[in-house]
Amino acid sequence: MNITIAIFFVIGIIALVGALGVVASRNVVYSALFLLLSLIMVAGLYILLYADFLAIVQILIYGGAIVIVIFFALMLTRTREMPLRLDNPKKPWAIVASLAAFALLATTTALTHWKILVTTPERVSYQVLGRTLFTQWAVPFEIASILLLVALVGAIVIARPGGRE
Amino acid sequence: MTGELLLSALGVVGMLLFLTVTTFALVWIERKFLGHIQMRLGPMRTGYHGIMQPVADALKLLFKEDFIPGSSDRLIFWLAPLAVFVPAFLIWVSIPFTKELVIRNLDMGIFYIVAVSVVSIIGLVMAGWGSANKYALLGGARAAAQLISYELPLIMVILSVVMLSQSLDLKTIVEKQAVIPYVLLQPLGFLIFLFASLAEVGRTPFDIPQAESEVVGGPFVEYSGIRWSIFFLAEYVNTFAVGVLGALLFLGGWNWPLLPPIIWILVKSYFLVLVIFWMRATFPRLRIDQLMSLAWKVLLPLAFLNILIVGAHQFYRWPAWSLSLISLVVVLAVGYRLRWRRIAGTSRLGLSLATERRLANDRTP
Amino acid sequence: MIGLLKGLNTTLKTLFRRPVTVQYPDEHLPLAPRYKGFPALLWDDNVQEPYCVGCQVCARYCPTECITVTMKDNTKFKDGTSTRKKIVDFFQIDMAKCIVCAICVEVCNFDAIVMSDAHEESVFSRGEMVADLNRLLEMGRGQEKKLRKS
Amino acid sequence: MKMEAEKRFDTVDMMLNMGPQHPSTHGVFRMVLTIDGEKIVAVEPHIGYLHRGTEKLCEGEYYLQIVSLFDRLDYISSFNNELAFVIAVEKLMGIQVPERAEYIRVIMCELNRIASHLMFYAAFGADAGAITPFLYAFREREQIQSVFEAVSGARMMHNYFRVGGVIEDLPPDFGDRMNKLIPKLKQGIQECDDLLTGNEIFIARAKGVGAISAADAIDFGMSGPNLRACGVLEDIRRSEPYSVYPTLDFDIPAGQNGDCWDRYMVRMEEMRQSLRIVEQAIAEMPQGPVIAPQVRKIVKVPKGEVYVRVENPRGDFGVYLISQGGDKPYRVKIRGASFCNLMTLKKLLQQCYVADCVVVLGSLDIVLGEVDR
Repeated sequence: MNITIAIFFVIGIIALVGALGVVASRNVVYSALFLLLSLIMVAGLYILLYADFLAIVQILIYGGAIVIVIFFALMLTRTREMPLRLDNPKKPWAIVASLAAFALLATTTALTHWKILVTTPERVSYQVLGRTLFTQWAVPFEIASILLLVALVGAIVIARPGGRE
Repeated sequence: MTGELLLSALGVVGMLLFLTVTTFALVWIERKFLGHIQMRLGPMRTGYHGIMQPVADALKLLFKEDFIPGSSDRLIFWLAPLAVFVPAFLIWVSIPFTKELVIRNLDMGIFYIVAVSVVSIIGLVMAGWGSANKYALLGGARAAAQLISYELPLIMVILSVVMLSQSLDLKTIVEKQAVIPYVLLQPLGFLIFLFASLAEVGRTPFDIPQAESEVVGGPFVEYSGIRWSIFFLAEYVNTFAVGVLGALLFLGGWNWPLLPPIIWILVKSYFLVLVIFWMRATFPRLRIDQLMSLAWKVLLPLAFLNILIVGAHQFYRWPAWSLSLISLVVVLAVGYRLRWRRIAGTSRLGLSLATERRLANDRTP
Repeated sequence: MIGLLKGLNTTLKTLFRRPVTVQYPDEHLPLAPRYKGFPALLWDDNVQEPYCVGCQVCARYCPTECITVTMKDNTKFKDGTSTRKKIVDFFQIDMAKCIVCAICVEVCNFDAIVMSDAHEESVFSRGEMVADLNRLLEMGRGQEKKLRKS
Repeated sequence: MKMEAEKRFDTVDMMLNMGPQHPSTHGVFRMVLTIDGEKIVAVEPHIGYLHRGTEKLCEGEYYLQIVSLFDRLDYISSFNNELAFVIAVEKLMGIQVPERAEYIRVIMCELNRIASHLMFYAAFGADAGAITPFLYAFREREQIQSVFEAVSGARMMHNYFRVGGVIEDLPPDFGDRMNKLIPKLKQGIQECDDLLTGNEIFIARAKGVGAISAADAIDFGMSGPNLRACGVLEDIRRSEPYSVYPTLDFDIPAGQNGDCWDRYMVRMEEMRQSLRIVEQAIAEMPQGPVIAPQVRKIVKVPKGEVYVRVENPRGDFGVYLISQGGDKPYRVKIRGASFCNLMTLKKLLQQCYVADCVVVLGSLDIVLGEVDR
């Protein structure tokens, strides 16, 4: 039993608990906090995988920005208007759909032949990462940024008071 | 492996002690400094010139009743101070004080610091929401909006430093400034950094989340005793972090001659912190919308401009003085523009005075 | 930007100026000669009795009705040692009610009451704020000494 | 369906109860704000937390005692309140006040005006979020207060003016004191000016905030520096002169836009003008008695009624006095300047932010003692 594997299991279990909390929690704000927990634990997994740049990005983007925005939106909607019981009549369907997705993923994971590295993987330096991102993956990168821009404009349009006139 | 781990643990303990002492020192310095600026003495009762005042305050806070409002969300109320406190301390893991004096130097040190410090916003928002108080809620909302907005110019200006030094490693960044500190190369960048980081730690003129006169302490309004002191500790630790980061990124860190490096870094950091206190003593507070427009319409474009300037400088290999010159010109232009826009029309009163006087005297019987 | 720098300059200048405050319980600012503290009664040293005859005019004109006075026959008048036919029997001022307006001093026809320097009169219970004749006379004696000095 | 989708994005207004225990409502004033985010949608002012029934009390008190009650109305500018009442009584009784007493009164009132405006400066700075203006202004105000202490024996509740004059002549060292004080005050006010006036952040906070037009201001019964900030040249010291004001030379500063900035600037300038008045009054002050000889200790006022108004630091302070003879008034009606100024709040706070709310309230410079009476 390697210490790394132990840490992996601890982090992984916490991340799963967090993810379960997101869906199981009755309180939307708690859900957001569980989401944060889960995301930060995923960052921990990245560190275990020698992808520390990705881990920091994970904390910065998801921990910092996304969860805050979600939190913000939840905080400003009143609990009175937002029913605390997050029930939905379509719950059975959701269970079926998610189980199907889980089955698909599980079978794929099980059936794939994973190459097991015997040696410790090389750390990808952020210089290499940056260079690859801006040369080899430049087009997807730009498309992603256009997507974000569109989302940004859309958010402003929705949020603008009297923007419809 | 274990030896290294032990050393790290020792470093962490040492850092915690150091930061606690620093907080006490900063509290005392701030109170004395503000006192003397306002022509009073500040604390004088405990010890020589009140030097033990922070200790007395801390003891008082420790023994205060730990009050949790009945309608608050207990879990979140309880977690919020930790969520602010932990990131505030985590960043110190990778801040080097000298070449050797660092717990764990990361080759992406500055990026790590920026990323971790963002998490503390969540704590403020949690405090605001969990207290079930409208002032706290307003304060929390303000904190979130402000901190997210100022994250961008801050990152952008740090990016320009990174471009100059070609490294994310704080040690390398400092070593590159052995001859010329970056504040001389990009005064514009330094100013943006100063303002953005002031907003990040929520000090005057950007203390909008806490705004005593408006939202009476913002997210912390329901906190008391030990919980409140954790927020307080985090705030001062963050303020000091701004000082140290400013010293590392712009003032050449620990390398200046004569004195040992550790003295230099402390002198520079405390100098920056004093400047922050000085601003607190002088400036009023901005309004939330003005704060936002400052972030998005002034600081962010300027930060981008700064990146462009630095990029051009790097690309065309311009001499160093040209970079400082361009930067300085931009600073002056912005300063002039700010003044011109605000002052225009303020002399009206002086103009009207003469006419009013004549009119007024006409009416005298 | 100029205004900001000007403000910073102003605060920097005052930083090095002498503080204007006084460390209060250790040092006191001098009181003005006319300082109005709580009212006190004066003592007539010639006949060894208070000046006050208990005529109640102060009690009547006190805006907050904090003064209670009764009068009695003066035994010294019968002896011929005093010119006062009546003398104060009971005099009580509720300092908690007193608003130090000095109207009692103004209306007194016998110059028997003055405004003393007493102003640091914090006590632990409300009852202690009520000053009786003896305490008022004592306060007045302190005031007389000060008057004589000046 | 479309309606529903639109409705889902509508936000809900929040009610925010500001005061009476809020640090910047200048005493015990309460506003119920309805806010949309940070924007104020509606404001409902609630007054009365400091109601002491002064007007009713006056009906049962002797004229002598009422002066001490008037001290406690606008406790920042006690001398000016006292003045209004004693002038009212003097008018009813037809008393000619000795010249020296008039000058003493004017000096005290103008010093009081400076002290009051300094208090405004202090609180306004604090409302805008600066901490040092408070201490600067209090340093200057302290010097004025100690002059008051030397003259009247009290730092705040003076009870110094009497029907027919003042209770006591100035102390012998008054001239020296003033010679020292006036240059110091000038320098102090200049320092206050340097600290805050040019500050871009402060200008951004005050300029264009809480503006009111001259016509509206008059309709609301606004008065004093607040009205003059709208560009209306109404100063009772000029338009209905009392005491020795007609012989003194001073300017009436006025603004144009009627916003917080103008209100602030008008007051800063008024402090300087008041210093001018004090200087002149000290120079021109004659010798002589300080109280009219025919006035007895216990004032008896003939039957009649009178309305007197004076220019308080806060504006038009009026006293309507009905006497049915005897030593107590039948009715005393007080027109508080702060009260009328405060009533514009609803108008001023339209489309403001929560942060503006305290600045606007601070710029009105209200004293709750006078609002609630």
